[in-house]
Amino acid sequence: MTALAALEGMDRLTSGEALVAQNVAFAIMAITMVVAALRMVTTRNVVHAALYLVVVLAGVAGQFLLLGAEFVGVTQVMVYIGAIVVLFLFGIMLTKGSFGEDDGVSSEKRLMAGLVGLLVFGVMAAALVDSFEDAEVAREAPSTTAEVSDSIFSTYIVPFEAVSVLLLAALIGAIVVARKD
Amino acid sequence: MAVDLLTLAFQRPHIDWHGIAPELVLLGVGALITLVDIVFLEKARPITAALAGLGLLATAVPLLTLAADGTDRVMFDGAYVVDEFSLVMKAIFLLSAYVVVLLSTNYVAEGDYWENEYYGLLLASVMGMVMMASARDLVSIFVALELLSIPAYLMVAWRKRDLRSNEAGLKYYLMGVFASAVMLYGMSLLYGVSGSTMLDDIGTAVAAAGSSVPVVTMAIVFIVAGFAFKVSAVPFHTWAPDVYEGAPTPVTAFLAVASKAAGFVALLVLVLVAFPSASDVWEPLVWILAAASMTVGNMVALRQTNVVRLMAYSGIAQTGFMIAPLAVAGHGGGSADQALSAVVTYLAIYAAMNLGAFAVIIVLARKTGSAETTSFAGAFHYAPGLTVAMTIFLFSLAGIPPLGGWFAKFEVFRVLATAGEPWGYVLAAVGAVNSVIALYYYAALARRMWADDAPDGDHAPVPMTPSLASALGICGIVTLAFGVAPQLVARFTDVTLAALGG
Amino acid sequence: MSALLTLAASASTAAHGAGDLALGITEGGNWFLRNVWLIPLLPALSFVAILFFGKRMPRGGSEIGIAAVGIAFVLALLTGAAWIDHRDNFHGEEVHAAVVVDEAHGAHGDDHGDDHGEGHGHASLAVHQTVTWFQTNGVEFTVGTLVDGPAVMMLLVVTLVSLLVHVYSTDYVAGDRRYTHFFAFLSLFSASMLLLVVSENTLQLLCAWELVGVCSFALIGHWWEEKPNSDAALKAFLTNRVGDMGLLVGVTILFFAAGAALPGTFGSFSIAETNALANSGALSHTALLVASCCLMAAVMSKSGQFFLHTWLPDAMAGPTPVSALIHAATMVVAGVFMIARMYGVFFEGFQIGGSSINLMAFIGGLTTIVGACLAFVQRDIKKVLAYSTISQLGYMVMALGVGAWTAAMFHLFTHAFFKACLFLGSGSVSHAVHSFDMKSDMGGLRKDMPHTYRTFMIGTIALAGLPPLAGFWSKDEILVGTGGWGLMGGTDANGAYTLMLGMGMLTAALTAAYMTRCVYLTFFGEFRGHGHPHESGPRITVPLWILAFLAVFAGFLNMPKGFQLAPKGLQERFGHFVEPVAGYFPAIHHARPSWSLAIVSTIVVLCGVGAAAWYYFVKVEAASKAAGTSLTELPNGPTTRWPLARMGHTLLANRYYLDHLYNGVVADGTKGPVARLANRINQDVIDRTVDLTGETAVKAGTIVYEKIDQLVVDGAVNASGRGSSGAGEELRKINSGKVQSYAAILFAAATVLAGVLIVIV
Amino acid sequence: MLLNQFLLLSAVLFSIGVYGVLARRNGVLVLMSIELILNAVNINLVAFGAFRATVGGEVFALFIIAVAAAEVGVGLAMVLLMYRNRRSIDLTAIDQLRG
Repeated sequence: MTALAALEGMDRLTSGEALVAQNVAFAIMAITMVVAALRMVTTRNVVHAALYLVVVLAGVAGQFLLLGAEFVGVTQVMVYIGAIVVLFLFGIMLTKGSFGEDDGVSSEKRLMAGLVGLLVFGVMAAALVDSFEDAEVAREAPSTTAEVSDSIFSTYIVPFEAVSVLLLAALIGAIVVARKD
Repeated sequence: MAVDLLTLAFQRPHIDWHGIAPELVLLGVGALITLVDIVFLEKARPITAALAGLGLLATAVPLLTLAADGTDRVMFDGAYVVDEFSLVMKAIFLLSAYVVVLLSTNYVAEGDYWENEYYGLLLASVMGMVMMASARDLVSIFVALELLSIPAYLMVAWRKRDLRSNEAGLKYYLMGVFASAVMLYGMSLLYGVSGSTMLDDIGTAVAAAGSSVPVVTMAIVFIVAGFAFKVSAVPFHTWAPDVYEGAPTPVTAFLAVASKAAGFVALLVLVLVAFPSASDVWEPLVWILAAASMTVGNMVALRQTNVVRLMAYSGIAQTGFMIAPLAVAGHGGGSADQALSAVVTYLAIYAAMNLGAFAVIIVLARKTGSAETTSFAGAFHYAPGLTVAMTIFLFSLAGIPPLGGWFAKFEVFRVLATAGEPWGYVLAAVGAVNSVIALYYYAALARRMWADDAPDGDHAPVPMTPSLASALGICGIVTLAFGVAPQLVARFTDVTLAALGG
Repeated sequence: MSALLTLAASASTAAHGAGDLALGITEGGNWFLRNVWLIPLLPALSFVAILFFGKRMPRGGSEIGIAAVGIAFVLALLTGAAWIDHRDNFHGEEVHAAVVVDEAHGAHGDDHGDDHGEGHGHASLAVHQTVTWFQTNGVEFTVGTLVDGPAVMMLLVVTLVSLLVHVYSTDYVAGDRRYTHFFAFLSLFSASMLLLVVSENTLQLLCAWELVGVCSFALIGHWWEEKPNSDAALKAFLTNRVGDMGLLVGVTILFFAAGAALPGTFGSFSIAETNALANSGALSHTALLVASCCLMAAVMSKSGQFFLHTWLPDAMAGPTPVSALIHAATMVVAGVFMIARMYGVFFEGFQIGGSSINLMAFIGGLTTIVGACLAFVQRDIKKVLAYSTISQLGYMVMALGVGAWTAAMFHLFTHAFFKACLFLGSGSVSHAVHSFDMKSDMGGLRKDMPHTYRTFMIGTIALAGLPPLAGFWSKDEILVGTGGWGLMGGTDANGAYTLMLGMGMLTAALTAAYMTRCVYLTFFGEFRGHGHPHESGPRITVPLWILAFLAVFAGFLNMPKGFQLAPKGLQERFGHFVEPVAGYFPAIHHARPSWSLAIVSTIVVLCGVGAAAWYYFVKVEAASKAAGTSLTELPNGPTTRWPLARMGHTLLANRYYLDHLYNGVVADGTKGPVARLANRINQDVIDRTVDLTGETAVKAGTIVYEKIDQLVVDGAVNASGRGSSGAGEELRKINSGKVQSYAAILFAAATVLAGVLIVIV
Repeated sequence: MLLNQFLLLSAVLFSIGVYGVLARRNGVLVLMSIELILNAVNINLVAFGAFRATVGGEVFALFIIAVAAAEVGVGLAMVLLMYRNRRSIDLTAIDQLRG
């Protein structure tokens, strides 16, 4: 059951209630994500950071569902939260002791990072607001998994096959590099 | 739901097997090497290099048949295109990769590094490049970029016990991922503007949107920045010297030539197919990158004491030259075609002369165990042939006729001068000044090899192997031939992009 | 380009219709003229052969080089004979090019041949042969040969001097560890220069030009074990590169300028076409001026014109035969030859015919004086000759700048012989004394080395320009050509370049003076070096005598018209055969020779010789005798500040000597008050004047040398190097090694660029 | 829903990711910050996909997820290699190669 399916019967996606509900959902998730992301990049505890990352990733999956991209949302949960975060946790455990819990960052460096971050956001926000003003996301129906897969296996067949080579190469290479010998 | 499935019944895409034959052959060779490795383990080591080299040459066979066939093939709704341009670029990738295999053969075997996997990764990376040459949609370009980059990150760190190699690998990886993140953000905006990932559609949408849409500008800048990283253009060049220095030298050669060429392919295709109408954005952008790359690259190269770092900064400066024609490619009248063939010409010649220089560096560093310029001193006394070869490559890089590099620079200047734009002239002037500066450090290195005394008076002959000798031979002959008879290269590089409609 | 030529070639010779330009070239001609490419090919092949087989040959490859250059010389002779026949008797088809007709200039080009009519007979069609080199984007690039008077003259000079240098070198560098390598590059050097001389288009010229530069790099740095040598080689190379960029830009400008005037193509490298277009007025004056300035930069670096000349004296670090080759026949005259080749462009670009000063004439004039002053203060015999070359090249450039084309070429021709003779002579001397330092290691060599001494003296007199040796005729022609001498028949030149005449006169005096000094220090006085010098072997002296012979007689090839002592048939033979009378050559005026100028200039030279001789042969000699050792200058001489105490003594010594002179020469002859008066004038006026002049000249020379030459010019070259390298040091700090700083640069740069472009687009 | 609300959210995440990448010394944390950036891109793509009603954006996002997995694997391998050789994953400490 997805969030969108729950709204079925409410005159698809354009009815007033649906919009309010969606916007509320968006706001809650967005605020959670931003706070979690900020905590992630500032917390001193590496494991906590990984957990905050999970929150952000889950929020992203939620946004995908809100946008009607069910398959991507599910993949997001499975790949990111199921696999990648676990990889990170392994990484944290294997490198434990190098930092302990403290990631002391000089204020100078933080200032530089902050300024660059603000600069990036400023330019992006200015461009986006100027270009898309108050365009609405008005999707008639959520995309189906069938559409996505059809297009992967026809138009995008070459990159799809290439990704398989890529994963294999990354796997082999990562093993060689990471193993003890 | 059943009804839905019926209406959406999957249509098996038409596949032009001939068109993707090079990729398939390469895939087959890669799989073969992996299998040989799994089955024979250590016993396979002596043959993998040969296998990889032969595989690369075998891949050139379908390229020849495709070239003989001569038709432009547009596949998968326009996502994948085989045209003159892509064939020539694929040939450049395969040949440079072949030379890199020749350079690697002894290096990897003697260093006791993981050998079978090394060639597997190399082939995977080449596959990404070959794919890049044909990719005409954002997803394919992105995947090709990652396919060529990720194995390269790993190969840079291949000397596992060496801290410098580790450091280089990590830096390259991080910078590469940051750059592709920036590029992806730009791609997402392009998709948002056009609703399609196909470059053709994007081109139409960008033209329709007009040039003053801020997101389009930002998308172009971010995408160009992502590939400017790949080609190591200033200010996205910072990684190059460190990575070049730390990486195993054959991998450095690979990055400096093949990987850079792949970045240029993507840059050319994107700029000329996806945003031809937004030239008021990318022309100044490319202008800045070109002028900055030439100047910064050369200035810093003057101060280098390590030959590999020197080559890195020289490569940055060369990037400036290569990218320069694009700065005047956007005002119709065949200017795009002219710029395209100038860049391809430069890439082909650059591949030969730069690989040649790296070949000499590898051979000499094998003896001296160091890549400091001082350790190259007096090479003439114990390796006169190598010194002559290096001098040829260095002077070719400097652009002295009648060596190949001269024709490359000539084409660039020609494009800049015929554009009839004041900024083109200014860029040509910047280039001219820079080519004078550049000669200083090239000639200084050559002089050191000819004139100085060998450190510790060590005049023992240099160990040479057949593979290194053939690599040197190939590069030397090509460098000379392209300079003396430029029509050889001009015939092949007078290409057009199928999607350009030219 | 050549497609155009062939297309236009079908037009008949008579067709001078609108939009049709006679180029003054023909595709026909004698076999030797059409196949002149063999001449550069031979030494080029010899280069390869020596590299590959030289070490295995009994004489280390030198025999290959000599054979190749020897055959090339014979071919050049045959080509010369063929040209003499062709010049007067060829009646083949002339090639025309179609041009874009411009109302303002259209007809201008056609009346061209008429200016030439006087004295030269009918037009001399250059023999033009091309093959396609490569084609790119619709432009066809050709290689080929353009054989005309100057080309044939240069072929002869280069092959002859090169042959002699080859022979000479077999002795001079005998036993050198890179003997074979030396001959290989000598061959390549000759081949490059020969290629340059016969180049049909500017691109080919550019390639040959670069090749010459690379070869000189290899040869100047031949003994690279010593750091100054390899530094000198690099300096030569880099300074030349500065000029090369000028050449590149100039050639490019001309390429497009010609393209605009020729229909159906966007550029032309053809020398004949470019010149013919420039002459016809079809090219914009601005383009020609800018191109001329760029090309001038190339000439300044290659031909050692002030202020890009500093590499040339340093280049003396190379083996002496190479210096001879560089200075007499190859490298440095390449710049002068290039001006002569592209004269149509320069003539229009600098408006040589008419104005009274232009960049080329001024630079030439300045260089000629600066070079001569600097030659005064050198200790190293080769450096004297090097600065002398700079000065003489300045003469040639000045001559070209004032429109005296033939005079410049003639001076190039004669200079090649006497300068080669002098260089090889200095080599012979240094061979004997193992040094180039005149002051500490030479002196009195005339007894030990009679052949070298005599040939060196001949070279010196020729260089100084005393009649009837070669230098006199060519120098005199240049002075006449300035058009600044209106007295008793002066003349009809392209303008009134009085300033240039003055510069030329001054240089004539200076040249005579410094050469006298050089001869004195080397061959007179007592030997100051170590060991017992003796004469060099025949492989060195025979080339010296051949060159000395030419230094004496080469001048007669172009005796001025109206010179009553010579048969009419011998007057202006050189000018007749060398100067083109064709569409690609501008209509220049020829100054009338003037007896009065010849006499005045000879007197000026004699004054220069006299002043220096007085100082060295008279005063220094006497001081030496007094001191009991061989001095090289007066102990209280102009270069040293004399302390008060010694002043009296020196004064006495001087007076003593002058008294002696007076008694022997003047007083004994005249006696009485006249003699007394003469004595007073002698002591008080002439002596002081000589001293003062000498002092001033040397001081000025030293100041120029130390303050300007070494400090400013060299300093500027070095400082620009240091400057860019300092900037490099700063930029280098960007690469701090911290990956996150790199990342910050990446993100910030991308965003800032995006932001800026969003705002400005 | 406004398109821009998603895009701005994505921009915020992107910038926070940039901050993390630049400020954190711990290699693993930098890798995590990269994931923030990539997710920001994915939000963009999916939002545009919904806006334009084409599947391209979603497909692109899927590819990015797959490639990100490979990238993280490689990145962690590199960090582990560094950890093994120098017992530290402090990115500010690696500056042997410079100039």
